[in-house]
Amino acid sequence: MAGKSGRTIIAEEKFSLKKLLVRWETFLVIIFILVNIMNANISDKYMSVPGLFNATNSFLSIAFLTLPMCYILLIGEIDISVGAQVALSAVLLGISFNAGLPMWLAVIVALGVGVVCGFINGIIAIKFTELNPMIITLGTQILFRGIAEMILKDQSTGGFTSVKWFSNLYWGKIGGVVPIMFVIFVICAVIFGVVMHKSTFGRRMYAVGSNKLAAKYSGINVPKMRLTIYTLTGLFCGICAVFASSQMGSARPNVGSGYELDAIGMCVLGGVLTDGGKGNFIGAMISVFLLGLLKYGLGLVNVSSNIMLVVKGALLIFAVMIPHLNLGRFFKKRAVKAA
Amino acid sequence: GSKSDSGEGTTTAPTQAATDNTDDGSGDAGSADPYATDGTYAIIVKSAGNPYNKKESDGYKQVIEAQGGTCVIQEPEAATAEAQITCINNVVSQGVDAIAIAANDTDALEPALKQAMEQGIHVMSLDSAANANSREVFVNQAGTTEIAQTLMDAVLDISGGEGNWAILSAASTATNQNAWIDGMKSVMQDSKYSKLNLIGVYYGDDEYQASVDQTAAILADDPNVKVIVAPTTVGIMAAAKVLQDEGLTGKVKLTGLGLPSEMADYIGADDAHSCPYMYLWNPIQLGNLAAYVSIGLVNDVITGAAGETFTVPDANLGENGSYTIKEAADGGTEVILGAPFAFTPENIAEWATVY
Amino acid sequence: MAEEYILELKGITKIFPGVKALNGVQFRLKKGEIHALMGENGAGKSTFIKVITGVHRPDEGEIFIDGTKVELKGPKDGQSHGIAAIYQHVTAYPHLSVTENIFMGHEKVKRGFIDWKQMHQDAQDLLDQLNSDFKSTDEMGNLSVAQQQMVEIAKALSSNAKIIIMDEPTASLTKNESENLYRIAEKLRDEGASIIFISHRFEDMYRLASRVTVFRDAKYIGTYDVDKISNHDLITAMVGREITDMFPKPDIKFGEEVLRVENLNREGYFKNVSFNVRAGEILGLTGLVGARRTEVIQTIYGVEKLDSGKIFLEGKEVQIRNPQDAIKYGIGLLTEDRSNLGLIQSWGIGRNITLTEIEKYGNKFFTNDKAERAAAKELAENVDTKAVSLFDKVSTLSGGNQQKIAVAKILASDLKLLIMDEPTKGIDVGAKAEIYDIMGQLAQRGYAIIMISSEMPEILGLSDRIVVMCEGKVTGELSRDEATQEMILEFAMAKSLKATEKE
Amino acid sequence: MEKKSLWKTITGSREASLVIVLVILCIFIASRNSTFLTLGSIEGLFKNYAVNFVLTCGMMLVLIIGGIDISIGSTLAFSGMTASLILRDFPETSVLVAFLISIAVGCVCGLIIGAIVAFGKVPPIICTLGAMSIYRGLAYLVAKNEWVSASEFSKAYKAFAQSRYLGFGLINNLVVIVIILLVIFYIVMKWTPIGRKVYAVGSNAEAALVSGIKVTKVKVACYTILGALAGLSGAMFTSLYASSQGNMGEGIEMDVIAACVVGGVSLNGGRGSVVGVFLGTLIISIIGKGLPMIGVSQFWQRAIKGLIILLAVIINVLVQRQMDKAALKRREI
Ligand SMILES: Nc1ncnc2c1ncn2[C@@H]1O[C@H](COP(=O)(O)OP(=O)(O)OP(=O)(O)O)[C@@H](O)[C@H]1O
Ligand SMILES: Nc1ncnc2c1ncn2[C@@H]1O[C@H](COP(=O)(O)OP(=O)(O)OP(=O)(O)O)[C@@H](O)[C@H]1O
Ligand SMILES: [Mg+2]
Ligand SMILES: [Mg+2]
Repeated sequence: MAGKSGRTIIAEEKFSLKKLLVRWETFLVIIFILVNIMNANISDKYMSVPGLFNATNSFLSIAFLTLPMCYILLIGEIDISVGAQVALSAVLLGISFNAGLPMWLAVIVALGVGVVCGFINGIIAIKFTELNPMIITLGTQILFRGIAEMILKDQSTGGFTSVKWFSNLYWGKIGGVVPIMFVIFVICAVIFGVVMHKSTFGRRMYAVGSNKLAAKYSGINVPKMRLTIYTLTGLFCGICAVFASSQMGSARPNVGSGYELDAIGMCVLGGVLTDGGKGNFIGAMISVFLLGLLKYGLGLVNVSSNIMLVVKGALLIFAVMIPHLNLGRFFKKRAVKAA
Repeated sequence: GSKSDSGEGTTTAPTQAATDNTDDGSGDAGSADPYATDGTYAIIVKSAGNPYNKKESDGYKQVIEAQGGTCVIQEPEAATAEAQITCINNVVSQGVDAIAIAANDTDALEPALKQAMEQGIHVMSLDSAANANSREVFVNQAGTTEIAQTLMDAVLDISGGEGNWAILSAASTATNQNAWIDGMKSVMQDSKYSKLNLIGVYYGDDEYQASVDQTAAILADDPNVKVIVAPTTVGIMAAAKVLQDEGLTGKVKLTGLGLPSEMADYIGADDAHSCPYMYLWNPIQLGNLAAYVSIGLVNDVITGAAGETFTVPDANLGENGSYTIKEAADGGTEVILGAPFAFTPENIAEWATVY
Repeated sequence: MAEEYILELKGITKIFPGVKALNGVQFRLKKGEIHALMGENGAGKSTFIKVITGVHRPDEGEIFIDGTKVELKGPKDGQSHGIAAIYQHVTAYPHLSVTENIFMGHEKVKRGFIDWKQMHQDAQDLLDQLNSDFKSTDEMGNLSVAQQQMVEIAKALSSNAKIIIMDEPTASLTKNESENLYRIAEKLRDEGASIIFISHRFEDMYRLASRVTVFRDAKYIGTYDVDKISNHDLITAMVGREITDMFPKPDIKFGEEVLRVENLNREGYFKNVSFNVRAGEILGLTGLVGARRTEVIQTIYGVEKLDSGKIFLEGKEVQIRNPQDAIKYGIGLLTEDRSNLGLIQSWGIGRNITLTEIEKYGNKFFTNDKAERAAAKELAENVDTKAVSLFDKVSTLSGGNQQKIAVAKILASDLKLLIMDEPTKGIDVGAKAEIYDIMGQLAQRGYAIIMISSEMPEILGLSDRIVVMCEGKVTGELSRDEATQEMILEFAMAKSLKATEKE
Repeated sequence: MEKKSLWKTITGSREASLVIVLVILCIFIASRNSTFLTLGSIEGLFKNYAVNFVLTCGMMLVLIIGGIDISIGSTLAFSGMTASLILRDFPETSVLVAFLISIAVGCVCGLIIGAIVAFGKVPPIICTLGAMSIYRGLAYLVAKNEWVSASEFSKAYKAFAQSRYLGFGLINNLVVIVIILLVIFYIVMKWTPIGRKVYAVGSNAEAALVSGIKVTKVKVACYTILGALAGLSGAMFTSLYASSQGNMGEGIEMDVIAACVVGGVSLNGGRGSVVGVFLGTLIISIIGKGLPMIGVSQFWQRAIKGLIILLAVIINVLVQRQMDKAALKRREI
């Protein structure tokens, strides 16, 4: 059964420089370069390899949350309970450690707690599809942090520094320069990026994010995917909790407050928008480093964090507004008119 | 949560000259005193937008600059340990000589501060201590026992020797609140206080609205409560407001630790005011002393070990500027600024304009 | 001289980014006439309508109402000139009541406050005029598509417009309801309104219109008197080529039974539904709107849960819990609502076609773009889409071409049974013929096909066997030879008839 | 139209089920603490949560049009701080003027958000996430990191939140503001074409566009109104607490959104009622005020609140499903 008209269809994507140039990621790279040039100019201490690696430590532990958050946003949902999941995981890591468990087991407990929290979010989300994920995770956000508070009250649980390898997770550096956490992050990021862009799972995530119903009718198991992603998010909250605990050598119920907005902000600045089906993993990763290094550079010259708040907010809004001004479309329309 | 903070710490009697003393300090700067310096000193406060902390950093900066050094002020964007660690990283990268920090969390800064110390940076804390492992010395506003004793005596005095009383705390992440409360409980063992009955400790989380709710809960739990002690600036403010609004100023009295500017309206001896007197210390002087201690550590005037004595070139501090470093309860060492200062109906108007 | 034309448009051009939707078209509407507007999918009809109502502003061209040149800056301007429209894609407020849907924008206000009582009453009166079976206080979202279409009509009536535009109002109506609509349209015309009527159904045009204007490829082709132009010429004008045989069903030997369902039940939807279909057979499933045909096949496809009943595939009983299961068993579904359920509008056609079967081209974990594109290219060429490249977004295609892509998409899977729900809904005559052609070829290749349709000619012309449903029950089954329009209608309206149990 | 039976009305309306939750909550708390249901205590509750009531009204608007605004806490702080600074520097400023200044600042904040969302096509959650940090930063910056403390406010301003002159000596001023707002919102949303336009935009923006509703205008208006209400809250907040701090109102957005959701406003737009929102806020406030009164440990309160929010929304879904099912059962086949 062949087409009657014998028309053929172009199957190759035309390379278009213009298209590449109007991509959001291109803008991000440009901003990234500009920020680095600016930073290098305002502080002569900025351009030092150990210094920069050091700086990555400040933001990479939160950045672990951006990895699954990209997926969550990609399928058109949102999880604002991640900070609370980090808190609960960290608190239970501390509790188990101080109850005499070996640290490796306590780490597994933390990861397990994260997975359970994520799973709870996921289960509620798929069993009650009527509910907007925002309200589910708003509820669990309060609940998870509340449980952490119930367990630890206003106390902290600490003493993690006594376990050297655990301290090294955050503080250790390979060859004295490259932080261990940086290496782990890069490995995780590569895996997440490949899955998002090269795997069947990734393609299906884009489908679910673009149109949940059409995806369902196309034989995609949407509930399973959502459950998987929420649970994965929980796991990475556990991972983030492990690094945060290593960073601080102790844990408290207020750990990770506000992480959710930081993580969402980084994804969104990277072009993984909240309406689903859009964005690119590279963009999110560029924005992680863009924001982190911007903050580091301004911190080096002791700019008040109030000004940083304003800059960060403005950057976020402009970042999302620029693609909407849609230069590509503007060119196209002119071309048609001319024709 | 909005940690508006500062009910932590203790100290000194601000003399009338408190506002001028920094000028005196700078006057001394020229001579070749052991506190002259050309180094860079960083102070990390609890968070941006906290005027109490700002007074501390102002005091710190005045002295550092007067002594010839460079002062770096870092204000974390939130009152969390994470944000402070970022600040620590920043100042370490800048290659400062010393860090003074008002810790948002006792233990959580240990790894970061230890790393700074390993790089040869002198680390001390002020206002709210980082744990013993992560500092060379702590500049304490007031000793825990002094505060506990002072507050207990205030309860005894205000209640007339007997009756029910309650504590409105902050549930702050800084441990000093609980240290004071424990201290008060042990002071209470004395038979002198036997007719006082503590009905409970309430936690307002250093949030205004929560503190208001907690105050209401105190009043609901025990309508006969006589005295509320709030060793937190937010808590005392909220409690004062509730008592005022409920028209209970004659019936329930209030004391604790509070900012004079916030509490000026509520302090008075009559039944129209709920708070007969309260205590605090002078944050500017705390910053001043912290700066001298920082310079002292860098210039090797002191090492931070217990038993050391030193004299700062500012007669308004301590007894003619002389201090002794003592063992602190947490196993580290500390310098105590002085005893808590009482704000009374007589002096409050004057202090309300200072901080 | 009183103006003969109440509405006149000249040289209208409208450009969307990348598409010239209208290219210098003209149009004249007489007072008190019903004027049909016809043309292939994507010819620009709906865009043209939106220009008339002021939703779109034309890039070039002039609009005259009653001989005076007007400029419509927005829908409000259109309304104030007495223009009302029933848009092609139902523009409902699902959370609001029917009353509000009807009166939104021109509420009945008394002393600044809405007069709810009066408004509900007026809305109910309008609904009664239309013989509708729901209440003005019902929530719009709970109504079926056809019922919502009724509300749209009531909305247009409520504004007492002198120019009423109906963009494919009959697309989701059955014969009966269409008949109802014809009467309303005629009544309005007799009361002095002028009506523009867009439809792909020739019967609509013959029944109603006195003149017809044809667009093709965004251009004006001509205006004809309906009784002076032959069907054949009209089709040629629309399509630009000749269409010979609409229903080219080749003779096919039926194979084994592919699907048999027995006593399917879903509470509140349908009861004891049984039928079967064999390889190479096209089973027509018809009935009036609300007959719950869509629900039955959605249940078979695993979208909804079955309360009781059995499904046999090639003689073996199977459990289908979700669409994955259905696809695994070789069942494909072409949905009724292709723009929301069938395709991902923001994607290119290539990725849409391969979505269901990505694993087939790569492996369980990784995609293989090259293999995917090759497969998508072949499938897209097979259905003869007008798209130029696999990277053309679905949203830029006309309805007919979208439907072809949807067909290509289900053909990507290894199927035995195709379920096609209203496969030609809203599709122009040219594309229809092509879809019929594709269906015939598929049957010949041994697929079993279930076709749901409300269009009598299609059911009669294509089906080998016809199952008729009425309000959730199977009321009759007819072979191709015995079926007549009357018999089908009788079964379809067998409201009080007891369901005839089928083996 | 047949009259619905009482039972049907109760089970069929979200508001009725909220009332039941409310009654149970009140009885439970009152049985353990008799002072809870006294007039004074009730007025105190409304007074202390007046800000939440005001904000939920505005948030409801924004949620109905399918948007969201998480920057209200920051707007509250920025506008409240601006008004406080003016009161500090010009002590003779009247209460009304201070309130108007605060409202005006909030209005501008909201207008900017509305414009960015409507014209810049920035998703609201992102826009307000950005605005949240910008306005918070500005609140600190205008105050140069200072607080405005009780002694720096005028007597009249501090007294405003404690007096009853707007309520003819019977009702606290702040409570009067809340009551007036609720009544206005109730009437506008239910009985005027303007209110219905908001629902129309939220229900189907495209349909609203073709029926001639200026969708962007409605959107901008809703955000502006929320901004203005956040400004009003800023003044109420500073007057009530007689203190103005850069971090005030932090996190209030979550409480406000939670109250709206418990009150039945759909985060997907198109649905929500003033009565529901009122009840939702009341429930959240009672959890905040009531739990400490019955001696629930401070450290348990957050978890309980989270649990109640989750249960409220889940139970609502279950009830809805049950109703749908019952309707299907009745349907004849
Ligand atoms: N908002 C829009 N943006 C971009 N392109 C559009 C838009 N609306 C319509 N088009 C394009 O304009 C062309 C004409 O579309 P239109 O909907 O007017 O066709 P039609 O004749 O109504 O077709 P159908 O019979 O399928 O309803 C199509 O190619 C369509 O894709
Ligand atoms: N009496 C009714 N009351 C409420 N809802 C109904 C009623 N009848 C049908 N519906 C709803 O309408 C839809 C079924 O109507 P619809 O017209 O789509 O049936 P169908 O058989 O799928 O139609 P078609 O014959 O066009 O395929 C379902 O969503 C159903 O819930
Ligand atoms: Mg059309
Ligand atoms: Mg159907």
